Amino acid sequence: MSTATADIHHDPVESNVNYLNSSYGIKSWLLTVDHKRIGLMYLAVITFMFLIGGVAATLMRLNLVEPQGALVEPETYNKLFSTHGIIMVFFFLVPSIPATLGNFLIPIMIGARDVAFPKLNLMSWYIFVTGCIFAMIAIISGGVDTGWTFYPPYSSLYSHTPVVIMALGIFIAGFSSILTGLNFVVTIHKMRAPGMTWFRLPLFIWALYATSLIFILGTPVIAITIFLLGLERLFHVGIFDPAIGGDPLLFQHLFWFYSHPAVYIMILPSMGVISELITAFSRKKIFGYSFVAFSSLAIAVISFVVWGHHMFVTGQSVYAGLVFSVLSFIVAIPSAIKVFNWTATLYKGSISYQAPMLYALGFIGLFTIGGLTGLFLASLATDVHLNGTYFVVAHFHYIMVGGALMGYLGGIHFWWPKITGRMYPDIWARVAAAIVFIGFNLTFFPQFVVGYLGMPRRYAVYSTEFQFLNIMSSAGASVLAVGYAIPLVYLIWSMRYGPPAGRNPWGAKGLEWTTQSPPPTENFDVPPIVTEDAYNYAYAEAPHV
Amino acid sequence: MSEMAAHDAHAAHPPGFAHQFEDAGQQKDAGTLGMWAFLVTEILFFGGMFTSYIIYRSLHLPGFIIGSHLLLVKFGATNTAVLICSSLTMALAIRSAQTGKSKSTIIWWLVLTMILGAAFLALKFTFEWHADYVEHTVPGAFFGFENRPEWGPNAPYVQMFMCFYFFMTGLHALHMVVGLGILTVLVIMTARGKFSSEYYTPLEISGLYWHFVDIVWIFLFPLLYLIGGRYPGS
Amino acid sequence: MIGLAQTGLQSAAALALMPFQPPAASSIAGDVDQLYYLLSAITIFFSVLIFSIIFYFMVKYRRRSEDEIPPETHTSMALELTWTIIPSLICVVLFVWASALYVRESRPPANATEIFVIGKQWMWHLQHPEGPREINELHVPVNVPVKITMTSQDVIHDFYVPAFRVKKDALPGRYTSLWFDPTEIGTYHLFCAQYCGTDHGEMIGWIYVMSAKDYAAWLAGGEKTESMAQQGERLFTQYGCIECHVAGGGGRAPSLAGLYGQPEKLASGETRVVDEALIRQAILVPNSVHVPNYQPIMPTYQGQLNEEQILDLIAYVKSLGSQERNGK
Amino acid sequence: MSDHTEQGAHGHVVPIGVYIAVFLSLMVLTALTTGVAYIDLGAWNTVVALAIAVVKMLLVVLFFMHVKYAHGLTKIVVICGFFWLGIMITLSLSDELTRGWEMNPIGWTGMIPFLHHLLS
Repeated sequence: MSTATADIHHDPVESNVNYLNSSYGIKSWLLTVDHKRIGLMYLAVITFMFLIGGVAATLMRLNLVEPQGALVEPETYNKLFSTHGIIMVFFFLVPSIPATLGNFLIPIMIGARDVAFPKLNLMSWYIFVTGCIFAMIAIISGGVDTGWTFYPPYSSLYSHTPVVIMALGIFIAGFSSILTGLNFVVTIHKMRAPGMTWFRLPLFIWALYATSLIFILGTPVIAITIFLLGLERLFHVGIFDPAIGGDPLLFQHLFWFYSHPAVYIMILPSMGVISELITAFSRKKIFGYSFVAFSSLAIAVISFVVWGHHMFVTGQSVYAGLVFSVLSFIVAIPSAIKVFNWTATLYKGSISYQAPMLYALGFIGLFTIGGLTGLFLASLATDVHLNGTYFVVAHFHYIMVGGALMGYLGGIHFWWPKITGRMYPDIWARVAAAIVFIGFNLTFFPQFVVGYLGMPRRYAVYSTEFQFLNIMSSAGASVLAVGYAIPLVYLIWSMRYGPPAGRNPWGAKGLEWTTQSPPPTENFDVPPIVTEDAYNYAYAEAPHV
Repeated sequence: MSEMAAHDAHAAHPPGFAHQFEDAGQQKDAGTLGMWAFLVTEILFFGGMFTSYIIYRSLHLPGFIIGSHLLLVKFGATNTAVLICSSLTMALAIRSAQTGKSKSTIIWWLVLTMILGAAFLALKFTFEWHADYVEHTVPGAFFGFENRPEWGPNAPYVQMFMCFYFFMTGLHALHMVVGLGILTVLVIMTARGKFSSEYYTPLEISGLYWHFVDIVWIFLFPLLYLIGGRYPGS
Repeated sequence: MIGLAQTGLQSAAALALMPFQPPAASSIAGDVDQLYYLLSAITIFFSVLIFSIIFYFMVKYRRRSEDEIPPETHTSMALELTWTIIPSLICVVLFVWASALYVRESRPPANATEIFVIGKQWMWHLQHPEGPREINELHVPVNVPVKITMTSQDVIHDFYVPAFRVKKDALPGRYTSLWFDPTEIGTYHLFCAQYCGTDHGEMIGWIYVMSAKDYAAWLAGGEKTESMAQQGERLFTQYGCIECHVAGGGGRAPSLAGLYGQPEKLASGETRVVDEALIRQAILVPNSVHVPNYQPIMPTYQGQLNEEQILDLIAYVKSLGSQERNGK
Repeated sequence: MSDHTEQGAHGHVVPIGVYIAVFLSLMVLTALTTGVAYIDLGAWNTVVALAIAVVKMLLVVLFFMHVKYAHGLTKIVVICGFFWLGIMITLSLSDELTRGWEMNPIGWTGMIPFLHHLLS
């Protein structure tokens, strides 16, 4: 890809100094402005938050084995699903790929030394951690029971849980998102290496650019909404209070103005990762580069005008329902375009099945199902029946876990050698990918069925005829948990004992593979100059593993 | 908010150049674009409140007119004028740096801007909010609609209007306070000779922030004080 | 080992017996199911298509040697347009079909009997116009369209009957409505489908769809109660409404006879149809719907009447709708 | 190639006369908007007040904030901000102002009094 440093054949004498060992001590991490270290610091925090959210999910699934609740009281169950939702959405999925892989890779992929505002980047991490701390305080002091959606008047006037503390945590974490998005947009606009034109950018960058736009345009709205909710709760009077003419649906409008695009904050970066993985492991140029790139932007823009499909049964006007329905159908098209282009990329490729590719193929399958079931919910008449049931739960888990999380894991496995300089045992990684795929489908496919049967979500106790499917789902969840635990073990193992990876273990294209692994603090020994398009595999020399 | 400006204020030591950039032009462009992107988030942050205001106003118009008439136009108009003056002085402070005027000129304009900003807040807090408190028009448990039979059934919506008044002007005042903090930093930096006609990006992007806060007030003034009319019988 | 096999067999049996859709017991349920089948067919078709193409490519184009460099393929505009336009057309069909059905669902037939529902943490309070009140149970005759008008006393709830494929939020401070025409005699789940707090999962009930004869017997069998309209009439006198809203006109306020369902010109210049929402608004914020030719002197009844009493008054005003209208 | 050389390190120096003219216009418009509120224009009071506010905003954005002299990207960013605000307001209103429609045989024409109501 670059001419200045891309000489992967006779590896130049590898310097022993890299961003990991250039300085030592806790202070060298906590005060670092290196985007790579900040990415790793995010990785540590969100992995911790993922474990918290995962524990909550496990307890929920255990409880649902029996219709009357196998484990906990309804009150506790409500806190569990709220904790699961809030942590997974605001403290794991939203920052997952952008803050870890995005932070690590954006400057390297565009050939820059760092992001545009490194200190701001570090500050974003501290803001995020502060948000996490407030969330943890809220959980430790009993947990909130409002669901991640915080609908008033329940959350503002009726709940007896520490809503304000949790809201504050989300509010603060939101500013971290805003500043990260701002940093990325400026970085991608202003920091590209010579020769790195917009249409030579890797699609991962396009995806993160689109994501950053949503961060900037959407997050402030959830911030003000949550802020107003907090004020209403503190002062017992506020603008969503029906007693003084407030409209609870207004909260839902403002909430979903952010929270629907937030779904694309989670899935767009994953789509970017998949574009990288599919091309690297089939050694093909992406099919329809500009269609994939612009579909990311189209998704980001259209995602802002579809939020009303969350409100088809809430008493929103019929006419608004029709408008939002047609707009929701439109957002399906760019996603479909992506799936078809990825599939076409495989045509006549040279496909290998290392672990990251398994995740990528798993992603395409699960995202296809997740996306198509979205049509059921964009269609007004079926949504009336399915809204608020387990069908919705299954649909968005296919997108957020089957899609976003698979992409995240695939990306982590793909760039792990670059991040740590070491390989993990590929066979274990393949096993884990297969277990995640099987466990995931076992967990969530039954939920489509139980949803159409009419089981509402967020029920601590339920009707006995739904029990069989719930047991299936819980059984699948335990398989899924194993699938998540395995990578945690071998990835940590590999950091110390894994064999050295070399610059480019996958024979992949892209500036990040031209620098040493792990990269030096300034990313490149010589600032790169870009002379060719992304994914130019047809002109690659044979990889050197 | 202040983070952006404060960050750049810190990052930009003379020659004001940070290592990740290629040249000073790139750095300045990055800073300006960053600030504008931040102001877009601010537009949407306040936008959430403006959207709510528009919707409720269309639903509860009579109550909102009564509420609007509780506010005194003279304070609102004076404060608008004060803020416009402060925007001018801010623009002139930047211009002085741009054209290479002396440190003391820049500081003089900055301090004048701060004085005007402080005057705005003083007027807001002492004459307006305090009076509201005395007259029980602050929403909440002490909201005095029992004393105002003329509001009749609109009383809840008057309270809704006052919620908007306090949340919106409160958030605006908070931004003013942050702005004063930024200006203080700028005064110190100017005094230490950090700026020149070659390098004044922190001044410039802080100015953007200050003008933005002014724009918010330009909309708040008619929306809160004037709308519904002040003519007899309105 | 045998135990495992037995468990497996039992599971298989359970799967085979398990229904994949809830009973379809309303006039609209069959139509929603048809749309659902179409959507399922589309989902299965495209999933199978994508899965098989990927699988085929995976096998056919597997990497055969480490230094294999595949040939370049070029983007095809024709292909891109094909897979943009075909999904778009499918979406248009789905949108039109689903929306037509939704609009139908949103327009209750004129002859529907009306049931009033109040949601409160954590029970459903249902009220027949004839008087009987029910908690978490609703008895309705088969093949008679029913319109549910509902509100909530506290947080947002949601009235959901899977067998009828209908659902609507019950909101505090507002009326929402849904309707269904039960076509099958039977007992069906009623769920709250909007999270409403601790016992959300137990805010459930049953809908009993009965033959006309059984329903008449059920109505007769309960203890005698006043109809909602009668209770409303009592409140109308008790709260002094009758002193101004003099029947036959001539009072300080307009007569309410024959008003329901009619468009009414307000002093603001707006014309609105007198419906439940408007009557509720008139009781709680009178001057917002003040009509010309009268002084805006009506006091608010906010805080004096509870949701049930407001519904009774509405029922009373509606009962006046059938009477002769004697001028304003 | 990144687009960072369009403007360079030196911003456009706005003549002092322009600043003074903008400032005076803003003051006059403030007086005007206050004065108009005391005249009964019916629904037009709101329109005039908002129109004046928009003009004032444009003056500040274009001159004090130098957008008139900035390169295209800045302009796009500013327009995006207001465009997205427009999306939020329009689509929220599309629900809130059409709630009565479903049970209301007046139908689409019902929108006219709603618009009137919104502006008055």
